[in-house]
Amino acid sequence: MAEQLSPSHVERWVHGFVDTVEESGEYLTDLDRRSGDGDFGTNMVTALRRARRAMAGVEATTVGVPFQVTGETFLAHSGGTSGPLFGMWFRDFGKVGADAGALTLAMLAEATENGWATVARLGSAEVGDRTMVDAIAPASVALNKAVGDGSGLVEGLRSAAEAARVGAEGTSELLGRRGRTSYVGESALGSPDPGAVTIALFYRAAVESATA
Amino acid sequence: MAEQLSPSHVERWVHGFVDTVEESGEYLTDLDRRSGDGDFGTNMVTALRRARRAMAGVEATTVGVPFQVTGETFLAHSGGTSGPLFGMWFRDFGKVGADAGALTLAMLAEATENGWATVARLGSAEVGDRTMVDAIAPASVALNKAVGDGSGLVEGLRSAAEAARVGAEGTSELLGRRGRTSYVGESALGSPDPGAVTIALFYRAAVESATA
Amino acid sequence: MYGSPNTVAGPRSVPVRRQFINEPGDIVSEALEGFAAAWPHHVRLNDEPAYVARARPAADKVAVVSGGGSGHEPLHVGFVGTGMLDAAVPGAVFASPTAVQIRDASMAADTGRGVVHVVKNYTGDVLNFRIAGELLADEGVRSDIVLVDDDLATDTGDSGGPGRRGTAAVVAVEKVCGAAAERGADLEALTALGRRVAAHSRTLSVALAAGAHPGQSSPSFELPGDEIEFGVGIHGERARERRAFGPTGELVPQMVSPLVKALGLERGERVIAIVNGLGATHDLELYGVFGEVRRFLGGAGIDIARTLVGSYVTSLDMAGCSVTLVRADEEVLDLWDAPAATPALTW
Amino acid sequence: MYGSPNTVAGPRSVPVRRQFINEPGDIVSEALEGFAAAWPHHVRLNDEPAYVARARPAADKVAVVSGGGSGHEPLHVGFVGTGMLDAAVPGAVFASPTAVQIRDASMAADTGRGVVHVVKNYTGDVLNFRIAGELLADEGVRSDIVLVDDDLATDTGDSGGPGRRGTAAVVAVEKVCGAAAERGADLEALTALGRRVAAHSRTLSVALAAGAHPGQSSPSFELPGDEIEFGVGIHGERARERRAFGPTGELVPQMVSPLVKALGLERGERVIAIVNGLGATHDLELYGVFGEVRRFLGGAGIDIARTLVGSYVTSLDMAGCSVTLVRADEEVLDLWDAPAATPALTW
Ligand SMILES: Nc1ncnc2c1ncn2[C@@H]1O[C@H](COP(=O)(O)OP(=O)(O)O)[C@@H](O)[C@H]1O
Ligand SMILES: Nc1ncnc2c1ncn2[C@@H]1O[C@H](COP(=O)(O)OP(=O)(O)O)[C@@H](O)[C@H]1O
Ligand SMILES: [Mg+2]
Ligand SMILES: [Mg+2]
Ligand SMILES: [Mg+2]
Ligand SMILES: [Mg+2]
Repeated sequence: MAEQLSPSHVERWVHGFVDTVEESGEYLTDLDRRSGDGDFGTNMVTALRRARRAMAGVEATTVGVPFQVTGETFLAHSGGTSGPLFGMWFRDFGKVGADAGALTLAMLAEATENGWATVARLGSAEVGDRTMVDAIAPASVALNKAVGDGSGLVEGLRSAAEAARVGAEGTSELLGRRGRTSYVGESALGSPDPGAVTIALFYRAAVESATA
Repeated sequence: MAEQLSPSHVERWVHGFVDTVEESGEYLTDLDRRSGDGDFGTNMVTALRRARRAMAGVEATTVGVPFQVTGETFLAHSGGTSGPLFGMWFRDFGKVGADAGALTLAMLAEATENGWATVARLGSAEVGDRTMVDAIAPASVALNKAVGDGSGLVEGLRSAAEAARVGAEGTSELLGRRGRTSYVGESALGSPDPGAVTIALFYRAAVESATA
Repeated sequence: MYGSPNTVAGPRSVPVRRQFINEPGDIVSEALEGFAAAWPHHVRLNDEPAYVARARPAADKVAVVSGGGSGHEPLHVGFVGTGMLDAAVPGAVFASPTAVQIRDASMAADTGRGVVHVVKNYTGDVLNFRIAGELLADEGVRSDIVLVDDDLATDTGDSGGPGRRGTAAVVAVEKVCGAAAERGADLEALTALGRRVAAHSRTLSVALAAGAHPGQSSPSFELPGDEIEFGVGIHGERARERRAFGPTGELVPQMVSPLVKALGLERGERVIAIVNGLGATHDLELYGVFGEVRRFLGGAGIDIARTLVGSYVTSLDMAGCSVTLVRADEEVLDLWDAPAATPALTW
Repeated sequence: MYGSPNTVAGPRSVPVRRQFINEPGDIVSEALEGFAAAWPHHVRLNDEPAYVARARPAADKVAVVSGGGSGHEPLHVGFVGTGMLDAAVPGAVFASPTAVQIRDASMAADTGRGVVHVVKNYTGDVLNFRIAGELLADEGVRSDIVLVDDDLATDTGDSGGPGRRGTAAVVAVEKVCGAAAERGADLEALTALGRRVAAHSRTLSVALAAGAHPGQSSPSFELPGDEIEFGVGIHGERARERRAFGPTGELVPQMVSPLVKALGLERGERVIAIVNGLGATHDLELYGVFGEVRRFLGGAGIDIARTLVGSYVTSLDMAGCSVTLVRADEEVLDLWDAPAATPALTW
């Protein structure tokens, strides 16, 4: 159980995330069909596969690199609304790790907080709008608390993953106010927001990479 | 019975021609339906009515004027193939009478011969092609013969009218080689060419104007 | 009414076609009025008879005048201006202008050095322009005709027939003659030049869907989904031949290969390539078509020296396109490159 | 297959729509390749990521860059050249370009004096251009956005919503900003100018028939013969409202009158009027529409100082048109008149 994430940890994390989104692709698309236009899973899988190929060609000299490559891939190739937002999300993780040989819990908390600010700023999304922010925000709160409490890396990541999962599930009861789901209204109720679910998968992959 | 056609004779001739084409409009259109696109009578009537209005506004100072006005009207307003050809036809009559106070049989023979040459040149139509030329040519031959024989005006015009009528009737047995009727082939056989019929009406109106 | 079961013609019923018009009979005159108002620095409209002339008439040059039926816009009125036409004479939709229109437009454009008439090869146009020439001669105005007959689909080899139709190559003839006239060429030289360009031009056109005549609620013909009309003209009519629909990469070689053969183009020769939309075909498609033209000619070693892609010679709102090749020598290219300033073509 | 009775959908079955394409997914990249090859003296194409830039980059001026989904051609790529855009960034059909495309195009166009992004107001475009602005800031390149939101049909007054869509007024913004940039205006001045033009522009668009997405065999919606879609955008979608079809003389006042009201135009004021075809509408019709626009504005005492009529901002092969009014002062008119040399607009 690592107290810091090395470049290879981070690579495992990102690859694990790609795997889990690939497995959930159809489920995520189905969620987007209920609340949007039904392309989310396909878009995500396409972008992440491309990111995996791009990472293979680049040496992870710092812990920022896998995130930077993934972020750039999303920004360069992904259409839709979530693509560029995920691009900027990964970019914020890449920035925090840009010159570092390892990621600490504090750095993860910082990246999450920056990413939240970025997504909220670009998407004009607040907590409760039924977007990925509804998973990001609780994860950020949990990470900051863990840092304040002096928790260990894995413990902190676990709390973030759990908070994101709960936040994502909670979107089932929210009316959409940003993105396409805002046109769908009540008919999206009962299924969670695919972007939020994906954020939860991201932190679950982090826990798995740190504990494997 | 005139030996020369005065300006008022000529006006009566042209107006008589307009009247008779108006009466035959539907018949002529029907002929064009059998051998072309079925607009001949309508086009002719429209142009000639307009010519009649135009003549009303112009003083017939020479025997050329009514023909000039009619020719210009056809050239200015009439679409289709026959419109411009009739325009040039009338123009040739107008030219012969341009500076004259009266039309002699010799002048009429000259106008007809010029008109034949013009229509043949512009339409590349020879005798036997199933066009107005098949009425013009025999009329021209008859007029030249009458001039050579020293016939009187009315006698000469009668021979031209008769020759044109026979020529027009003969087109019933001709296969079209110029204009739209060339696309129709055998199915036009049995009805005469509307343009040729109209030329015959033109000379009949001449006879009537000279004998009225 | 469309959609009501008892009047439906069966499975081939089609949606109603509508246009922005008032009275169908007024479409040309209303459009001309709007056109002239939209381009006051390029053109002026003469009302009776109708023709479009340069806003500032040229001085001391041979006039270049064209015309024909309407429904092909921007042709011809869109090419009136510096470096191209001195006047354009529009007829009704798909019908020739009259000889008097042509005569008056030509007399207005004549500076004393004569008039070149650029005429697409259709019976009515040829007749009325020839008559106009005779009327002009009577007025002491010299004129001559450059006949444009580029449509390979109507090349029957039959010398007695009407000959090949005139289509998109007319733009090249107008551009080249217009430029040469601007440089001072005389009537004989211009006529010879125009005829040379026309003789070295061939076009093939295909339709994916018919257009509809103004005021008519259904297209002028219907095509099954797996066929195209191969070798259409620019008057909404069908072609003599139907072929299988397919990807652009399969259709374009069927168009370009016969052009190359007909012009006898050999490796290393240069052409102007015109990819022209027939009315309702999108620029994205036309540029895709041009891509395939390049691929084919590249393979044949023929050099595309100049290119024009766009909807310049239309057939109302027909969906389709034409490809024109014009064999190009130095002189032609130089004239093609000369400046032009017209509503539809400026460089 | 179309026409075979057992698969026909009933009386509303429509004829198959086809385009000149190879693979639907390749249409944009193939068209871009053809486009760049057709206009080598105006533009060059960057491949990865895809953007179109001037063939001869400008030196020492603020760069004007625009972009958006494809399917609106000639917008935006057709406006790259002297006096208008320095670069245009095309997305897939009706989809935003990516932030990296925009960033790279902007960095290529930047001369050190910053970049103005002219952005039509659509969620995806706004998001990607905003992100591109942040990426550029990290690279030390200054940029700012001029948002074009002229579509009156989406003016709900709802401040929390996405706001009015951006449509044909973008041509005016690109023309005016392009000219001002050419004259040396700085980033702040250009942004203010562009925003002023956008704020004083309103558009209404109507459709007579839907277009079809590349590779799709039926139009995206169907209209009965007696109705039109009133207030469409440029993405093939229906409008919120249907109205009765009628002669142009009845339809056009319904479009122009709300524009005059929305802009608060008063007697004696001057406008630039843009009559824009949505793809499959013929020039004859557009000029007829412009005639009615003139009649209406003439009656209201509003002076049409400048005009643009043609298919500049299309919605694939939709049959329809838009009318845009731009309030014009001396400065705007002067910049509108300034020379431009691009594939689609040159004067
Ligand atoms: N304005 C926004 N701010 C933040 N997240 C958003 C916003 N709009 C959409 N999202 C997220 O994006 C997801 C949808 O992504 P995607 O399917 O790519 O979008 P679309 O197909 O609507 O362009 C949603 O589940 C939501 O989490
Ligand atoms: N090339 C031609 N030369 C002489 N006359 C012709 C020629 N073509 C057609 N005509 C005459 O014109 C008549 C048809 O005229 P019209 O209906 O106006 O023509 P269209 O409708 O085919 O344009 C024919 O009856 C024939 O007499
Ligand atoms: Mg989606
Ligand atoms: Mg989507
Ligand atoms: Mg007829
Ligand atoms: Mg006819």
